[in-house]
Amino acid sequence: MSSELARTLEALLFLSSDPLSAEELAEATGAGDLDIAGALAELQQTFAPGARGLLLREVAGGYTLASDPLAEDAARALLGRTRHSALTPAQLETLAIVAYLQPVSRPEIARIRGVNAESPVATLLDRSLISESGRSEFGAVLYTTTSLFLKVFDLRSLEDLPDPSQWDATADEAGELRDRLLAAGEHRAGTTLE
Amino acid sequence: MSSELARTLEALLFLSSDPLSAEELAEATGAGDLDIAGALAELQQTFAPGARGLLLREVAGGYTLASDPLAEDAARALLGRTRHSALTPAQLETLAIVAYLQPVSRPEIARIRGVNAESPVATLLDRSLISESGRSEFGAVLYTTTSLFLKVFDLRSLEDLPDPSQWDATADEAGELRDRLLAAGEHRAGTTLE
Amino acid sequence: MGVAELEFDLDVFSGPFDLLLTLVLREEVDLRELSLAEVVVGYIDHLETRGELDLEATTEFIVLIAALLELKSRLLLPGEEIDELLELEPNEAAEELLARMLEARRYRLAATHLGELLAAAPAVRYREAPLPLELRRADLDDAPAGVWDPAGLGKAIAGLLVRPPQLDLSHVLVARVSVSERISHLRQLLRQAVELSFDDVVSGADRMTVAVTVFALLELYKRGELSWDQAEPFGEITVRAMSRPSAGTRA
Repeated sequence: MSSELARTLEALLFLSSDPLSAEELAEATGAGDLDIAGALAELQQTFAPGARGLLLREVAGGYTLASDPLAEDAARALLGRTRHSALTPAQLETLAIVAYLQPVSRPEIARIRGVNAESPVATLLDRSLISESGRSEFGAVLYTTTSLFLKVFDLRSLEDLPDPSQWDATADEAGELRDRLLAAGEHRAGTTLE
Repeated sequence: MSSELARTLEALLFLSSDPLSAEELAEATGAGDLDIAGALAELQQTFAPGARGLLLREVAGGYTLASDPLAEDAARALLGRTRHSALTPAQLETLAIVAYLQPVSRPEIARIRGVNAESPVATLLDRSLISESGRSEFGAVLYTTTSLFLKVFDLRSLEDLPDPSQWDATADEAGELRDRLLAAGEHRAGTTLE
Repeated sequence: MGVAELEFDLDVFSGPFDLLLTLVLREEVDLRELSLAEVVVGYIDHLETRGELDLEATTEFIVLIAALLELKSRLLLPGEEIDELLELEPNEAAEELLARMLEARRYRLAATHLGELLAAAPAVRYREAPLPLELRRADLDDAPAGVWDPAGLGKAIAGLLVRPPQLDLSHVLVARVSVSERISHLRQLLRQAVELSFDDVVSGADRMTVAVTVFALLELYKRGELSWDQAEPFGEITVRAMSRPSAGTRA
């Protein structure tokens, strides 16, 4: 059973993704420096190596909770599975747009999809399937696919991307793919207006 | 001092942003169901209310760690935001429609509410309470609720939501309204306008 | 105070809003003679006196007034256009309206329930931190080759190329006059006079042309070419040119 202050600090360290300094902890709890030091010492003991699944680490800038390396294999197994689980439709659409049009900016992806592309782009970046590559003339970040992308889709090069006309006859129409995608996106945005 | 398996589970629960089911924990650790159940019971005890700064909660189809309400004031001071600032009636109504009819498109939400749903949908997406899940046959993006939705509303699963027909007008009420509307309609049909 | 208890003092009716609704539905107040603009103005006055915006009551009001407007517009349209506009029998229209009102009610109450759940949820917070870098990084060497089918990418692009079916509006609107036609008409008139009366613009025109002219007006307002004033509901609309296209750049 920990003291109330130690319990509060544990919760704060759990919630914060960045390390917290003793001053920040004092400010958030309204406790004095000495009390904070005492509660931190208490937590040092609670989270002594080997005691729990989490470790209290002192890093530049303060204290942070981290998972014990003991769990690393299990964590890889767990997260690796999600990493290679199927892409959501939004992610697949976004990835396809980057693959066929690269380099392409996020506003352009959003125009084609007719909806905001922030979340799928972030996930694809996180999964290393796309990466940033420079900026457009308007200053927007441009995205391209990565070599990991080629590997997981088993493509030798971008030339090997399938021809979309086998699923949609209109893909055969003359005109730049980019222009036609943008036109369809605007059309879509127009008809989904309420 | 916890068992090694309990420590590993604690670390996994700390790392994962989604609640983890006993099956997922078993798969990630390679441990048997019985061992997982034992380790979870151990963690239940470790994180019994009042013992620590964290709680082990069963929500959204799995187990997850959460901060103790004891730390709420300090957390608000530290993170500078309320837990989930109250949702507006329009946002709650949109969320209710998504929760019950998912997957559902924005035009469909607008049809039911009788007003444009663009702004509440954008806010709910922003707060990760709903997310995209594919497109309707007409190309409109479909939305579903997220596991954060279940967490924030303290639901184990969508099945915990009550049957919405309990809010329907009684047959008598509906019948009365229908009669009035029909009377109005017949009256109109008999009227020669201009 | 809810919308229902809101008191109105109108030409054809005075009393609370819910009674007005009941009377309209019972046809005891003729919707065609009821000024919905007055109802809206009355509601806005009420909002101003209160000095605060009750979103819930306002939403309710908007839904109700929209339903009344829809009913009234059906009533006002000449008989043969009802068939063209909505291929609905009066009883079908009533059924549809009823279904819609009941459906909206269901989710309004479900929303109230969600609000209660939210208020009752324990004051706990969940961690929203990204994974540590070493777990987040996907390693090229570790990545399994060929786990996903490239056909998925092609299908996704093909799907994005598809234009959704154009809504068939032919049964709704028989285009006797186009917005662009009305736009040039308005522009032409505004070249001759800085200020126009809307009545003059549409004098002698049929109902559809009047409606399309309003769209043209909105379009030109959006483009910043004109503005208008209307001192009171149903009062005269004065249309004013904002910037005349200069003779040099646009003939």
